[in-house]
Amino acid sequence: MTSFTPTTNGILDLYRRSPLRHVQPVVFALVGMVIVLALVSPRSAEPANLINLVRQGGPLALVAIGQTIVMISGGLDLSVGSVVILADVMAAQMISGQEERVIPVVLLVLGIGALIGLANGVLVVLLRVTPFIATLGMNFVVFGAALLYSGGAPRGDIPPNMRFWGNGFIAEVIPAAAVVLLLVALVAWFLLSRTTFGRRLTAIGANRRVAYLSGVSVRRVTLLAYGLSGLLASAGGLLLVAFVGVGTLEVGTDFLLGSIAASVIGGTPFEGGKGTVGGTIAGVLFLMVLYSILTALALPVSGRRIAEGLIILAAVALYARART
Amino acid sequence: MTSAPLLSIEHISKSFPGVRALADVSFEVRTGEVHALVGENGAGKSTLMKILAGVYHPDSGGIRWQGQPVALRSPAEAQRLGISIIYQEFNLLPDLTVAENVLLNREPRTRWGMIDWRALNERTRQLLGDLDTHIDPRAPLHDLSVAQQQIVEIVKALAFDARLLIMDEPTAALNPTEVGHLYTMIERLKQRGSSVIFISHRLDEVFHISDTITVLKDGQHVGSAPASSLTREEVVRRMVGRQLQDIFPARLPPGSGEPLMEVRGLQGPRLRDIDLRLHAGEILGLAGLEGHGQRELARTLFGIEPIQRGEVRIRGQAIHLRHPADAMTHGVAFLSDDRKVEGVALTLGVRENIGLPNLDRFSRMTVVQDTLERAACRQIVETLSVKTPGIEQPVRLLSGGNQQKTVLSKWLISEPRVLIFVEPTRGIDVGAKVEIYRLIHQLASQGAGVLMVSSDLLELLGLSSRVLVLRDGAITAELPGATASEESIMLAATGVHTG
Amino acid sequence: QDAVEDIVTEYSTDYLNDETLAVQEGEEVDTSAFAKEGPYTIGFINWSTANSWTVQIDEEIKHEASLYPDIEELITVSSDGDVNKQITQIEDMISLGVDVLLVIPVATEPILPALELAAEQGIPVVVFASAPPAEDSQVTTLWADQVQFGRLQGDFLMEELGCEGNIIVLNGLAGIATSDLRRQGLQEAIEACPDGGANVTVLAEEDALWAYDQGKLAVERMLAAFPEIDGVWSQGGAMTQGAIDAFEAAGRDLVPMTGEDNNGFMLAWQERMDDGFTAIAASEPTWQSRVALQAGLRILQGIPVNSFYRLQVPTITGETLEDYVRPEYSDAYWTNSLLPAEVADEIYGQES
Amino acid sequence: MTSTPLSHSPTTSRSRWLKGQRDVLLIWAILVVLVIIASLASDRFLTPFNLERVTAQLTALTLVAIGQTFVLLTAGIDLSVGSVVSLVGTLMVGIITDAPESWLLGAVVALGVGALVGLVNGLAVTRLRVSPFMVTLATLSVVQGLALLVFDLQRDSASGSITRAFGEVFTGSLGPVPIPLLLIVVPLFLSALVLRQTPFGRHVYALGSNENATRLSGMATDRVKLMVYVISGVMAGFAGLYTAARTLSGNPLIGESIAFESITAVVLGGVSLMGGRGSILGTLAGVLIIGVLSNMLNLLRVPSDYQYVLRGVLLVVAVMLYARRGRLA
Ligand SMILES: Nc1ncnc2c1ncn2[C@@H]1O[C@H](COP(=O)(O)OP(=O)(O)OP(=O)(O)O)[C@@H](O)[C@H]1O
Ligand SMILES: Nc1ncnc2c1ncn2[C@@H]1O[C@H](COP(=O)(O)OP(=O)(O)OP(=O)(O)O)[C@@H](O)[C@H]1O
Ligand SMILES: [Mg+2]
Ligand SMILES: [Mg+2]
Repeated sequence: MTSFTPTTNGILDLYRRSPLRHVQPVVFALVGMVIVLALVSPRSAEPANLINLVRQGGPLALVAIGQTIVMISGGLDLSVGSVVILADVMAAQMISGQEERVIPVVLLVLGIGALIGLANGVLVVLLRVTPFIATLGMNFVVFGAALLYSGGAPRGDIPPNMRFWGNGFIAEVIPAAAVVLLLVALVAWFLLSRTTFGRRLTAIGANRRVAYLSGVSVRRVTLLAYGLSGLLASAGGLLLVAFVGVGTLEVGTDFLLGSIAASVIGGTPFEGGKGTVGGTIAGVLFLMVLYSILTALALPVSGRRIAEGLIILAAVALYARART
Repeated sequence: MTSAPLLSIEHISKSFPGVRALADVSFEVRTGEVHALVGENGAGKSTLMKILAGVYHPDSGGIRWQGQPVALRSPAEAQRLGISIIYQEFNLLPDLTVAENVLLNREPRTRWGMIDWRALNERTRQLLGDLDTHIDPRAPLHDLSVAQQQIVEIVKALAFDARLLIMDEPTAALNPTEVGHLYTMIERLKQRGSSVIFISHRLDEVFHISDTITVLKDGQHVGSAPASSLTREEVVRRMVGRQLQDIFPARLPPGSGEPLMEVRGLQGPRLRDIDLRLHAGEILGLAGLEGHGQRELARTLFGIEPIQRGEVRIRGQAIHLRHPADAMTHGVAFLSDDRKVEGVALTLGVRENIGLPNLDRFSRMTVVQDTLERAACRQIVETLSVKTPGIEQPVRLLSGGNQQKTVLSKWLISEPRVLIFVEPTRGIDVGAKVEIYRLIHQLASQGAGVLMVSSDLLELLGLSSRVLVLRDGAITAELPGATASEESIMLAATGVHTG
Repeated sequence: QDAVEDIVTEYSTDYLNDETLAVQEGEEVDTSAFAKEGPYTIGFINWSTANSWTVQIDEEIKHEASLYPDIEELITVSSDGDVNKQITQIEDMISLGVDVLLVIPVATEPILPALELAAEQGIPVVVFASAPPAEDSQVTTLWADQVQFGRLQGDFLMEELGCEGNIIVLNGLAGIATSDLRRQGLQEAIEACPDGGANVTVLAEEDALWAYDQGKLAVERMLAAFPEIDGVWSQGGAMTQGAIDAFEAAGRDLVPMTGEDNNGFMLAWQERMDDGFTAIAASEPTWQSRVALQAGLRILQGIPVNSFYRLQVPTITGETLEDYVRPEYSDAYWTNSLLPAEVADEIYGQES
Repeated sequence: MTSTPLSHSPTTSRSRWLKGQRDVLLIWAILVVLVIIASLASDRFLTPFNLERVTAQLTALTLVAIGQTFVLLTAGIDLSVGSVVSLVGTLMVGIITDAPESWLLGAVVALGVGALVGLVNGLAVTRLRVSPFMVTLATLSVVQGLALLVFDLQRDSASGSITRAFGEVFTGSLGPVPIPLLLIVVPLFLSALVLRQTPFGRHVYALGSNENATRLSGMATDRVKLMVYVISGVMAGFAGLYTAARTLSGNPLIGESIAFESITAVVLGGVSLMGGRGSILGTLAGVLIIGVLSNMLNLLRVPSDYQYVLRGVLLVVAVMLYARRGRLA
């Protein structure tokens, strides 16, 4: 059953009839933000700088894609922040500047991330702990593990061949990190929109019971979703450490809130049942453009926070209208 | 009858993106009459009713209430006028109690502004008692069966002193006894001078209760006439636009030989020692009073409810049923009676819903083959004439009957060997029913076995090769379909002769 | 007091009264009321642990504590930069009945009532690092002046720029005393310019949480928005290193920058010195936790301490860089340290 | 007909009540077990001083969690409460002086600011139809900015701290009863009363249970929604006032962690993020578990890194014990 029809509104109606209605609203928000950026600081909106935003958002985008996958199933992964840190610390310490260790360590760290994700999944699916608590608990455990592993003092650094993927440019213009993101995004997009897994995942979020009664193995799919989120969070951590160059527990980026916000801005509701990789990446870019606008405004911190809130509210309010 | 119109619907039109739901509809409902509204699935009945309830706003046209034009901007405004509605889809709150649901927003209060629980429960008990049901007002709603929820919906609407009571398919989930009580209530309302708009796809009910019948077709008003001046055939012809021949296809004979599915000594939480054999090519009806184990049996055979003892064999092979997927690998399909909760994922599209149980067939190495899926969906949507602007339309935007057709579609194309159908034609119009019966029949004659639970005894009697009757979780009788009758089924179901 | 009975001088070097480290200020406090026999249980509340500086603070105090047979237990907890959590921890430490409480405040004012409660329960408190001293409610405070810290960085930058040009500012976190006070020091430095700083423009200012990733991202955005940046005033942590990398990644010439005695930054600095990169590092010494512990032990022995000690902060310049930077250690090392080599090697030694 | 087909599951009202309370009973049982473990493991745990401190530590969280319960019951979320706590604290520094009337003014401002933020949240959620997560994330930022602004202005004007006498109003005791305990018990009782016994309270559950159905039954759902955000804001304002009194100061970051912690407490207490289920009694247990857990780990002298691990494990184990079947979201 539907809710009330909104009162008719010329422009909105036009929009709803036009082919534009198939474009995700977040894209409009993103375009609007870029226009604002260009007004506030034309330099920042130059193509090279815009492309660079993709690189800046790379680690968060990887994490956010994982978060989206879990959110589509109706869950939540609060452990991503710690997984990023653990991946960062472990990679730096184990690679310790040695080029030839990069590949095995990257694989190992990805595996550990996936295992943490699967553990979340086991708690949620088999032991029926609500995702919020299960992944929050995991967040504490993994952070504690990162502290214990590094003794609080992370060491080691990342050799140039891996740093390239966080900092470098291919053909001098395309950030390597953007290529990583693009590849991961393509795979994730394919997984979500072309495979039976994606279809089942969406169905679980839309109506678990119907999915179950349609023969979907709710447990297996949910487990996999959490596993992927863990995997992608550790991938985000790896991209971050390639960017940072050394092991660090001090990651300033709020990967947890950022990943959820990007997903929500990108059209994944808390209830689950829908969501797209493209939307989430647009959500991440939205945040990156927002930060650029704030930087260009050169406000003091208090003013920055106020402006940040108002811009977010205005942007999401505008496109919430288009969506209803 | 000369009484003045209570309600005049004047030139109402309403469109949704891609769908013209109502086109210039006008008719009147007089004071104290029961006015039936009939039409195919998607004809616009519910849309019109939602306009009367203040949920939707017409694109054009208007409404007069006792001669005065009124604008119904919200459900609250409609309620204030005295319009009360039983929606086709339940609108109940699973986490609240029955009484809280019934008197939502109208809770009796104590002097201190607190809820007067005693009065709340007492009032609800009375209202329930009027329908001769014994649901505990304090029971949480999520504990109730679909039929019980339907009763709660009815009682909720009756709790208003409504001048106009709209009932959008109130009987779809009810058994004959309950329907009888509902008739009594409607009579009482009439006596009080209230009017009733009654929507149903069961024409016998329509003729039994209504004074006037209005037919809608494709959003247009076909006509309104006193019920006494119409015949069944005429109404059907106006609804469907053609003459319907036989509703039921030729009855399939009881099967023999090696059974397709065999159940031995099955014991479950609500089932006692069930033995049954389902043969290829037959339709096996399961009958009994609500709550006596038919639903449970059907669900158990699909792996939803636990099996405590006994065994299930398909084609002679004993199978483990722990999950619906186990049943599905053996070619079992299951259609639940709770469409909204267990049938469709409302936010997903028609294609996504139909595809869900069939993904393995539509995919190669887990990659879904769009063209395969689309083609299959389009075909079944056409066969069942699901009224939708496209196969990507979110199911929640379909009419109730078309949602049901979507659920049927997803199972019918799964090439099932055993179909377990619980209330398969709930809310489906006469025309489409015929088509569905034909399809079920066709599947059975091609070698599938069908197990059907239906509270619509006509349907059960019309289709079944054999009828098994359950009482208290045990099978008490097996009746040949050709000779079974309502009386013989009731006798087996209750153990006593009914008058 | 008889020095022989003082366990601080008996087992360790007395840093507390060392004019090169901690200058006595304030009044002498009579601690006889707190005097008790060992063995002692020391409670230490660190303001965070997910931060290489706080980790080294932990390591320094752990090492110092290990020197005294009279210390039975050193209980360390971290407040994660959360004032509320810190108040809870102070109260829990009181419940636990520690003999002396050492605290690095997340913020001073809000924890004062809790510290007062400690005093009421007869538990002496030593407050150090991160926040300016507040009166009462604690026995002694050790502090490296944070305004001075920022001032020192600011003066360097003003000199490099000749009090003229555009600078960008990287803060820690507004609302945290350390961050706010250092920023205040910069302001003073700017205003100390001959023209009152009229020719210095702060183009943009961001909180980057002392973290590398945030520092680098912030500077990248600033570089995109502002074509002319003449200097970077960074409070330190790993942010300055991020700023250097951001400049290089953008293909922009390095400009004078400020930072802290964090090994990662100092290594980066050293590498680029020959190319004309100039910088300065202030220091918030990690050894102060050892001094704080010594103050605590003195109090427990009834030996008077001063109500306030001003910690001496070295300024690391291009000339003195060599003496501090440790190429053999990881970036997480803080160079103004009193950790003995074998301990530091163990924790910070790089594999290769 | 002899059988009554529609009452085939004749549960008695008592067993039904027990079933309904199962989650709350279990979570309280877990709390009791935790308390027993804590008191066995540390002789400091059950001392009056410690219990009084734990109470004082949990007062602000309880107040915020009460408001958060209302919001979560409607399937919303309020991330802005922490900023409200911070903003109110910084405002109090300028307001609370020795003059008694300043206390009243302080209280009015505190609750007013909370109500205002709640109103903005509520209006944005109902009118702009933006998801509560995004709305309150935005107001979190705005209000945090305001707190920093106020804090900055104060530094320049050196308006001083909050008077001790005011602090004692909240932190002292009334006869033998510590005031923080009253500040926990009274709002708990009132909110439980509202949620259990008033039509408004039931409408909060109705809204979270099925918003569309609630709206179709003619209820002004937007008003209910608006109210829960206002309640949450007011409770946060109250918590800010209490925190200011407890710390005798204002700090622009002091509330930072309380939003997340309150959501944790409420979810731990059995409220579903999808709305409709849970109770104040459960929330209280959630708050207490968080408090006792942290107190216990501190009293057992567990170092920070191990504390993280243990806290995570214990949290999950606690919930595992009462996790119910079939609710994965
Ligand atoms: N035995 C059961 N009876 C009724 N409903 C069930 C049963 N088992 C699961 N469900 C319902 O199905 C949904 C998913 O169930 P569950 O988590 O068990 O996944 P699953 O598909 O059974 O996984 P697996 O393939 O690993 O068995 C839940 O909503 C749950 O209520
Ligand atoms: N909110 C909506 N958005 C888009 N289309 C809608 C919406 N509501 C109804 N429709 C369409 O309008 C048409 C009329 O639907 P309505 O629900 O009124 O049919 P109905 O006569 O009640 O059918 P049924 O017998 O199946 O209940 C259908 O085609 C339906 O898909
Ligand atoms: Mg309908
Ligand atoms: Mg299962």
